[in-house]
Amino acid sequence: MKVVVTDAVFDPYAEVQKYQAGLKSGQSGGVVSFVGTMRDFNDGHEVSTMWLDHYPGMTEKHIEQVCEEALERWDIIDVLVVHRVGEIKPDESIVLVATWSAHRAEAFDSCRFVINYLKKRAPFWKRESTSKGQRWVEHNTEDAAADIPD
Amino acid sequence: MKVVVTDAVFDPYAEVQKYQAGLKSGQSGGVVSFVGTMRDFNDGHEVSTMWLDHYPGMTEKHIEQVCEEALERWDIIDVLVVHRVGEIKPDESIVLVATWSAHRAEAFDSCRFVINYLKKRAPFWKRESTSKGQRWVEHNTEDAAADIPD
Amino acid sequence: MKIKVKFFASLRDRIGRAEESLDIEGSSVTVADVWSKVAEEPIPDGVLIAVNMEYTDGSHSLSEGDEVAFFPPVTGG
Amino acid sequence: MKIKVKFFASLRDRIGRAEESLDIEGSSVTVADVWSKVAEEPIPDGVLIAVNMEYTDGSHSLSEGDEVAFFPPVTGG
Repeated sequence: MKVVVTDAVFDPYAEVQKYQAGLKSGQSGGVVSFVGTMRDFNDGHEVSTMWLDHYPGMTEKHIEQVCEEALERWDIIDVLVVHRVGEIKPDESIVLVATWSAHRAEAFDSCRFVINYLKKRAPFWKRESTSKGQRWVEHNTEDAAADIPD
Repeated sequence: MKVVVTDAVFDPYAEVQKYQAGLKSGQSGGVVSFVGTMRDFNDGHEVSTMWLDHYPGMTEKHIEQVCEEALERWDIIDVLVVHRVGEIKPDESIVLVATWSAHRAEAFDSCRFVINYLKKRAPFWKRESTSKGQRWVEHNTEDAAADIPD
Repeated sequence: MKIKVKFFASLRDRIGRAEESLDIEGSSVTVADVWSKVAEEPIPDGVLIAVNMEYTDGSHSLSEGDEVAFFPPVTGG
Repeated sequence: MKIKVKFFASLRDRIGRAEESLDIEGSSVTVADVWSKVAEEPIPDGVLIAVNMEYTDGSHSLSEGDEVAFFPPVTGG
């Protein structure tokens, strides 16, 4: 398990490959990854940059808790999370979640669980700079949609 | 939509990034990818290489049909599939499915649909070389598990 | 009626060839008729059939130039 | 009792500072008591509370050296 919170631009797929190179070879079968990217529109406003605030220490702790829960709940080999903080520009990656498993269904379910619960529990806050000025995002647009698998 | 069936080793994440570079920027939000990798064990036997047979023409056609169904059924921006054929060695990528969407749940559901139905419908056949000789794989081990989302 | 027949994977090994071209007498020819020209036994359980690259079954009526394929359950991905 | 208090995101802007250290009289101090030292109004609806980086609520009893954080709903990922 590896959790990284970073203020540097990161290449999600380079991270997946680098981490996978350290896993025992020939064992995994499948990896499911989710990469969330900064969009240049939100609620109809053009967004030029975003600032992602976090609570150092608590943020990492809660992402790790979600990953540990996934490792207990599903038959998966490993999980990797990388999350940006600080100033983010359109098309930059915000978050990567990757899960490795011998079983495709377990990889899908656990990856989805980690991104969904990370979004609910890990302390991050988005502030967008739009043509109308800066504003804190009050809620994630997808929170209303009950897309949490159980 | 892009579907590639190839007998050359491919880098799944380079394919995702190359294809994504051609998509309209700032629009996607999220991409879910599944990468299936050749394992070195199956049913308790060590597997040194695998031969993946296919039906040129029909294979591509049926993967494309599955992708078109996903594009109709979910609110997704695009889908990419790359599938190896021919001789494959342990740790090489067999299949990549990537789906782009503004909505996380749609990206997960559609990616899972494409890999599940591709495995059911697209004509590919695995022949493994093990210490006991060569044998055709009779069924995918996960087919029994009803992991098809509806 | 000229029909192209293809076999894949374990079925190709069993039949001993990858494909053949048949010229069958008569205007009403089914997939099952084609199979009876290439093998002694009936179509084995689980064998899949495609005509012109679409899945079908043994009762499918063929037309001049059709391509018929027989193969075992698929195991891709 | 020495308590460290932190504010994040829109709540930090509203309170006007990122953190402060309080020294509160008495042996029984709750999170709600801490809030009443830093703001006039009651804890706004939807504000989340963490003590020592674990989620909790206003009734939580504090100990010497605890870190209390107040913040709006999270919007990561």
